[in-house]
Amino acid sequence: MDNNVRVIETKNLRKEFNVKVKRDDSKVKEVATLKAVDGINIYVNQGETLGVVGESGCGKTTTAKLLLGLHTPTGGKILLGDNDISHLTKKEMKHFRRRAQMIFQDPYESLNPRFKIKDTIMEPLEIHGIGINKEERYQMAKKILEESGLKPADQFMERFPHEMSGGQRQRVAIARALVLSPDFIIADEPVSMLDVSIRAGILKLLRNMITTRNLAGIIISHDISLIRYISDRTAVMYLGKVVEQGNTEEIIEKRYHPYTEALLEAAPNPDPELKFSLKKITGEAPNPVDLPTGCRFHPRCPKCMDICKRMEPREVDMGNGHRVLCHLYSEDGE
Amino acid sequence: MKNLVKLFRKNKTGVAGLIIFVFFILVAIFANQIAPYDPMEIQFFQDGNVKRLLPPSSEHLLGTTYMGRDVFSQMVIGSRVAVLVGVISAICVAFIGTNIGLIAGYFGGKVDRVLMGIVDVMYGLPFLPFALILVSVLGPGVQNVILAIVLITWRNSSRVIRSQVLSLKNRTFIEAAKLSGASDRRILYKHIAPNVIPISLIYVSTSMAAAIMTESSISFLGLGDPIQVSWGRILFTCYSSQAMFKAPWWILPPGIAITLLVLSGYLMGRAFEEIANPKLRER
Amino acid sequence: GPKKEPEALVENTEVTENLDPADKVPAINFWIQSQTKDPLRYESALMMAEEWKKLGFEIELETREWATMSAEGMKAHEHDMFICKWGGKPERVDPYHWLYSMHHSVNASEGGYNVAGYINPDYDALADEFATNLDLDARKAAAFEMQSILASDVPQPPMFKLQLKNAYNKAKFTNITPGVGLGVYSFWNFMNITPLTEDKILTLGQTTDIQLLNPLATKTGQDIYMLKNIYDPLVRLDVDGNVVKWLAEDINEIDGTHIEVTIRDDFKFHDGEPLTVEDVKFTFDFAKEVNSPTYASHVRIIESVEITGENTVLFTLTDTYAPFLSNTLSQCLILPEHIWSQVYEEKGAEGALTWENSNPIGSGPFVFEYWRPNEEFSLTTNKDYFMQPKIDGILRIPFSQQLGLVQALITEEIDLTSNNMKPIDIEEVEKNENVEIIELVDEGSYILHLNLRKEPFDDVTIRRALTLGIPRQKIISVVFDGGALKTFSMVPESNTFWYNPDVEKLDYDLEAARQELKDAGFRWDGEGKLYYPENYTPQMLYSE
Amino acid sequence: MALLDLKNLSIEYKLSDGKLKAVDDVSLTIDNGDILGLVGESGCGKSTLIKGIINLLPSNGKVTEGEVVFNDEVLNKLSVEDMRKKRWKEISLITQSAMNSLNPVYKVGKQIIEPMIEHDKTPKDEAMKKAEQLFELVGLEKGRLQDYPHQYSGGMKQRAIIAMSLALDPKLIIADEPTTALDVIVQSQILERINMLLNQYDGSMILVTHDISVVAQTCTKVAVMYGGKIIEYGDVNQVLKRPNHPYTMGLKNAFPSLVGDKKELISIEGTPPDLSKEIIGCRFAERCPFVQGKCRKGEIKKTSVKNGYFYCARAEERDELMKQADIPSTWESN
Amino acid sequence: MRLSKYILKRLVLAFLTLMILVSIVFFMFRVIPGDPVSMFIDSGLDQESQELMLKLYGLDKSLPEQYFIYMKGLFQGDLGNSFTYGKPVLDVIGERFLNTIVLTTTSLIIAYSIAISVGSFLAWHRNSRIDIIGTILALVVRCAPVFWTGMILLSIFAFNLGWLPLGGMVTSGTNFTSFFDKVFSIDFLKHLILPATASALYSMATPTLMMRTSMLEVVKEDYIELAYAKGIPDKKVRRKHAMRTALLPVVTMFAVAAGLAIGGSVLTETVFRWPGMGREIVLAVGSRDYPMAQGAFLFIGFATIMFNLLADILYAYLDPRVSLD
Ligand SMILES: Nc1ncnc2c1ncn2[C@@H]1O[C@H](COP(=O)(O)OP(=O)(O)OP(=O)(O)O)[C@@H](O)[C@H]1O
Ligand SMILES: Nc1ncnc2c1ncn2[C@@H]1O[C@H](COP(=O)(O)OP(=O)(O)OP(=O)(O)O)[C@@H](O)[C@H]1O
Ligand SMILES: [Mg+2]
Ligand SMILES: [Mg+2]
Ligand code: NI
Repeated sequence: MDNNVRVIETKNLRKEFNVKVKRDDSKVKEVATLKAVDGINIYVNQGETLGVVGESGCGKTTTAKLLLGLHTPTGGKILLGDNDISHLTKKEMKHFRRRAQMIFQDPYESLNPRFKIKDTIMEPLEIHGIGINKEERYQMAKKILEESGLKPADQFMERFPHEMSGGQRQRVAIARALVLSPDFIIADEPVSMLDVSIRAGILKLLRNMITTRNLAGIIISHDISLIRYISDRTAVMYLGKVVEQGNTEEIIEKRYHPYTEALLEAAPNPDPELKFSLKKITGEAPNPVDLPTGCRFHPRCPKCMDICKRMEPREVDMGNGHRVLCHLYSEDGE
Repeated sequence: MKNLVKLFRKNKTGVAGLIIFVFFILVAIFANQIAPYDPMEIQFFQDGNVKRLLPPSSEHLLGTTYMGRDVFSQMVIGSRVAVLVGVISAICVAFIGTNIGLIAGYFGGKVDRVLMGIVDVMYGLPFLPFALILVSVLGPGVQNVILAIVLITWRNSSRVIRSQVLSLKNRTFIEAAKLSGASDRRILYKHIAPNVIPISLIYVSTSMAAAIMTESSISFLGLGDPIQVSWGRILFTCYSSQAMFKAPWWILPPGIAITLLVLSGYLMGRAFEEIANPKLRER
Repeated sequence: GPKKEPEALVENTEVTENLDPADKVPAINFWIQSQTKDPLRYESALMMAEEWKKLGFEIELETREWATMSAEGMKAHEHDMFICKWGGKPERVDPYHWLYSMHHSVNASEGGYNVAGYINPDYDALADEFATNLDLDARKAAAFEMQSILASDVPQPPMFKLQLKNAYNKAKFTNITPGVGLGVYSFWNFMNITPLTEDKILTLGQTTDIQLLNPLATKTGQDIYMLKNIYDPLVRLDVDGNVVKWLAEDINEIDGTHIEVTIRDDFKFHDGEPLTVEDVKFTFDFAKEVNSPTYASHVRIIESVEITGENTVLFTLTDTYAPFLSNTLSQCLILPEHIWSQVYEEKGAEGALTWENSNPIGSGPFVFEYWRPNEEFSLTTNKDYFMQPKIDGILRIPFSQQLGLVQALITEEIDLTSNNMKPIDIEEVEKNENVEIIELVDEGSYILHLNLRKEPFDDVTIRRALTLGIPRQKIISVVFDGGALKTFSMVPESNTFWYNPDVEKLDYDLEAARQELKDAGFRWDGEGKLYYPENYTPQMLYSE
Repeated sequence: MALLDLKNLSIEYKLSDGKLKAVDDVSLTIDNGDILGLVGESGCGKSTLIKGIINLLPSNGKVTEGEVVFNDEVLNKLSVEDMRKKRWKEISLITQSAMNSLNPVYKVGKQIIEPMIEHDKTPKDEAMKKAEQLFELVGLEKGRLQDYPHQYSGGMKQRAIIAMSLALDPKLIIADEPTTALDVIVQSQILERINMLLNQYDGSMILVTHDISVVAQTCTKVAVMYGGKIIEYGDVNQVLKRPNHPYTMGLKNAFPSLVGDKKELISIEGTPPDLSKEIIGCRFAERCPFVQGKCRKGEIKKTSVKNGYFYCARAEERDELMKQADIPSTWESN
Repeated sequence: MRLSKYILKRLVLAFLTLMILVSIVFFMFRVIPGDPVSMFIDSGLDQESQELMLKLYGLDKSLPEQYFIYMKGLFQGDLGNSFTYGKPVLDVIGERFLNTIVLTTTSLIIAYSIAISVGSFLAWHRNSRIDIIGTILALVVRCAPVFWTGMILLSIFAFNLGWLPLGGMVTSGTNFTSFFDKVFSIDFLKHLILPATASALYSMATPTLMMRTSMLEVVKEDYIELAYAKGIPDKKVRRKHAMRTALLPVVTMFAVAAGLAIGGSVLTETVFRWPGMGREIVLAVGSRDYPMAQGAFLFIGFATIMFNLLADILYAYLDPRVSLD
């Protein structure tokens, strides 16, 4: 296993949405620009999992969709191997589809309610003309379902999604994502809608699939404690920016960025003896339409300095690929 | 589909609507066999006098008109126009509306703006007056009435279908299909369309009701085809002859029939609405 | 069962085998009118079609709205056949309209009154004689001859005349004097009707309202009837349609194209200004000047109007026009120059035509008081008039529907109506025994318009067969509820002077029709459909 | 004397084709100052139970057995009007998803003073003053009282509802999943606020959640609910440190933790029982790795422990089971 | 301000829409066979008179020219002259429009006040027998053609019982000094009862069902549960929380329905011979009185569009969540 083959990498990736917002008491909406993803640089290597954490609305899903070509970037590059995939023709796009797949958050939403399970799984094969006939595709679908833990597969092939539990559906979703043998997959909050008692099963399955098939994986979650269990590397996002990224255990241990620290401290622990001791991080994340000046975390930052209000920080490498976006660590900081 | 049938069967009023509808369809199909007389034939007594305004009797189940025509036969034959207008316009409206809604909603952008611009203008059109002018332009006749109805009413369904498509196209299973490499066409017609069918069906049923109502209104205003017997025209004839006040057997049946058939459309529409919108189901 | 296919009377016809399909008499496209305007025409058409099918004609019924039918048929002459009802109007008492306008070949082109496209040089000669000869007897002779020709040639057979039933309150008014063409709304009735009670205002009920009071641009009969009470023409037609001098004191027909008229000097406009020859000359000049659509057909013939004396004017015509007095002078109402010239100055020609004339000033026996659209129209008696009506004024009320009007008769809210009372109305009206029904024969008639420009109507046998196939009696009793008369001549029977009682009467007789067809060599196939004779050549007379 | 005493409470819903026993023979006591955490998977009957307490069940729901004793009064025997007077005054209920609990067409302030006016006939301006104090207490600016709910963020709405629940100084506050929809940071802020307030008031609380981490951080007592029954009940430390019921054991190991070694997470495969069908024996049997024949027979006896109880057929072997439960492979599906 | 900008934008759009509408109607009329004067041939308007008449109404000009003239007039507030009435269309329509407005507002107010209370009542007693019967009744009433209901009302109350007049707006022959004098007279009210009832019956069903549905939806909302939890009495919950919110779509519907009702007045006005705009359209179409029909269309279209705009603005003001865009 070669850990250093980059499968996918972004360079200053940006995505802006034009949204209609309502300000003050006005009854009429205005058009504004929302910087959902604002210049991020992340990468994933073969056989490796990158965890992406952050609060709701920080741009995790947007990043995922950018990587998969579901959104067109406003700026920056996405490199799959050596190819920039940010602007593909229709045909190239279809080809690209085989290489990148996604698992969505809501297992109740991600399967077409009017498709049987077999239809759902066989559809990608049919579109890409894989397998010589229906029968062969059926067998392929059966195999991948069993691999995904739905045994015996025959029992599930003819079912409709509403006849299955959430965990089972999520397995179907994984099977569908993998049936095309992609190079990398992204799982966007794959377990947040599921009961805690069955989460581990799904996560393990994902992890196994990534390692055994030697894929590049990105797993998105808002729960940092969960990320710890599945990802090799972690990127912490805040309002469209990756504020800290690096080896997962190292991030948990070192927690350079004040936001990472807050996130880690706020996470509750199942052990009643370890009550949380929240450093005073105040308020909530601001509306991404009205971003604060300078460092976008500064209004909530307990360690906020003057410069933070004026200037956007630059990324600083703390060694071992651990990078932080904070004035505390930049040379021009103090 | 099986689900649909099952859900429909659970809906008592929906089934009632279906029964009424099927009843009228059967009447329309076998109209010639059921109607005892030619609806336009003037009936005479032995002595050569016209059977004007006879109350119901065993010979004339619903009595006769001022011109001595058999009301029952007119009712039976008239069902053909109602059913024809209803069914054909409903299908056309749903077909056009659904497709326009699908296309506008799915492709968005300029296509959407143009199509919805047209719809907006259409919404400014006062329905009945415009239908009147259209029929005037096209000339009286069932096919023209249908055309007029279709030309105007597709606006309703297309707008709703569009908004439905807008929300559907952001549903994750559509994104998943996109990720599988599915083409726009495939997504539109294999993934999205089946999901708007219940809504289309609402419009099939309610457009049917609306079309029947419109046809009878246009006929009532005297712009229907006078050669074709229709319920609206029976009422028109009844209204224009001073006799309407004296012959309840003449005035009541067409109204009741229109009401029932229109009602059947709405009842079925409601059933589909409940299927399309599970939130309503518990009611 | 209802599947009643129109059975052609195969039993009575000889069937010819192996007919050439090309010989088949083309199907006839019968425009029937949607019921909105006049259900009677529609019902009649259905019954006629039934009978014609029995003769072997193929009839396709096609529905038109009245406006469409009028434009495409009456005006553009694109029809096969349709039914129209022509109104009886006082200026049609002289049968110029019926006999000349409607049948002379000069009127056969698009827009002309010869809707049928009837072209008959013999007839044209008679018509010219009728139009230009000033000798009444000569004209009458021509008219009789023309009626005979039309009744046998049937280019557009007249079929029915309505028997109008009007109602008035006999307890309140007496001395009803219906006039030809106008019935109870004739000028003479308003002059003669006599109140029996203290209520001396005659209240009229009608289901339509007055539309426009501008005599130059009005187009509906109702408006004109009322304007005739406010304004005066030079001559008026009496109850029988004869010309009587009115504003004119003396008329000197110098020759066919020169007529000198002396006017009375005791006429005053309602604003006190005297009516002079200047006003007379002005009226005719003005109508031409502004292109008044209402006056146009009357003043077209006039070349000039000159004032030749204190009270005399000389009309010079472009051509001899026999009905000049009865059609032109009786219809042109004299307008006050001092008012209309001012309007002209301010608004120009078009402005004068679209001017509302909301307070019409005339010289007639009744003075305009007020008009509130949809509510009331009121006239009072002109106390200065040389001849005094017996009533103090006229109040005209528009009703929204016949039934309302009927009830107003019963409650004595109205005294008189010219609306036709149907049997079902009469049943109601009889609730008040003061309401009296008067019967009148409508001067207008229902005419079946054929188009002689097209096959098969170019063939006189076909036309006669069709005419013989009209079940007149049945239609009258079923459709008209008995309220109509058969008519065979273009000139109404009631017009005793002009009517020729001896015309051929092609009344319903299928046997005769079949016989005539057979005699002419027409043939029938096994289904009873009609075929042309062998080697038949069309007889198109018409060419534009 | 307990503040609230639930005695053998059972609640059923009438369905179009039968019935659904959502709460089955539940007994609990809450004393002054207690914070009870009610945990369980989705659909296990948590919300039903608390609605049963203040008689707020939907029209097809009914308490079929048992009593709710509050301050020596049997609540489920009270008339509708008497019950109404108790609501909010003595027990306030923060319903699930505060996001939608505020009426969108009224200003928040108006909604907060509504119960004060209704129950205590407090004059409006006085009530408004109180509302301002409450807002301060939960960390909201008082100016925001004049805003409409849609102008609030999720966290702010939650705070506003908490402020509202305190309006009449109730003896018991019931909060149904008050933080589920929120981000961790906001969640920790709010939980802290609740803790602080309860300390000040000496009030009692029932906190409904599916997250035992939250319970561990906030509560003094915990009741673990499964399939309509409370299968284990006791002090937080006791239950979470040394669980007695296999389900609790599993659940504890299913939660990721940021602290300590990275243990393998376990997953309890399978789905909870269908409550509309009759259940014989232990309702966890289907998913329990320790299931034996006796688990599926007859009624499972209640085993009382200090300050609590649990229901397990293999109660005596609990130490042995716990050891096994800590080994992940135990939970892997057969 | 921003709202005014929004309204301005909508007005511009409305204006464009109207122009398109008018153009469509303009050209449609010219396509219909028949012109306003050919109808008078039989009553004596001969060819020359017809041509003069056409010229008088500007119909002898080419189509684009006519269109240009009409549009130019439109911008100067001149809708042309009615062929039938021989006076400016505006003069005739103004009054007809008021008549229509009086009828539709009355019937809508009746309809909506009944609908709101009945609808919420039914929802509150959902699935009870009264709810089922009420719902079905509402559906049936909605499906009955308004002209038929009208005919039956006339037959019963006007003809057979004789309590109310047979149609029209005032008793023929009564005089009123002003429009308001007329509208507030007993006679007028008597004439108003039947048409208002007929169209109220017809327009009542939709809001009733809508109110019921809306209420049922609202009743499931969490804030209703919270209101109960707060100890608010049932009646207050229904009135202050449920009805207030449930009303929103219904009130919006009112504005839309008003626009629709004006267009739909054709039937009621025909049956009851109410001298309003709808009846005028039928007459004008029949007599090919283009300027009149175009004018009436313009008015109705204008009303429809304005009511739609009103509905949007109203909704945004009643529901603080909604904003305009
Ligand atoms: N299609 C879109 N149009 C407009 N704005 C969007 C769109 N998609 C996302 N956004 C906005 O972009 C920002 C980032 O959204 P995104 O869904 O990526 O966040 P997230 O981190 O995935 O949040 P969550 O945890 O809630 O899923 C949000 O403010 C969101 O409102
Ligand atoms: N009104 C109702 N009618 C019928 N069944 C109901 C009703 N409300 C809830 N249920 C059923 O009762 C059971 C318990 O529901 P409840 O809402 O109490 O669960 P919960 O523990 O609160 O779940 P969650 O964590 O999802 O809120 C579920 O199976 C649910 O489907
Ligand atoms: Mg997301
Ligand atoms: Mg719950
Ligand atoms: Ni900083």
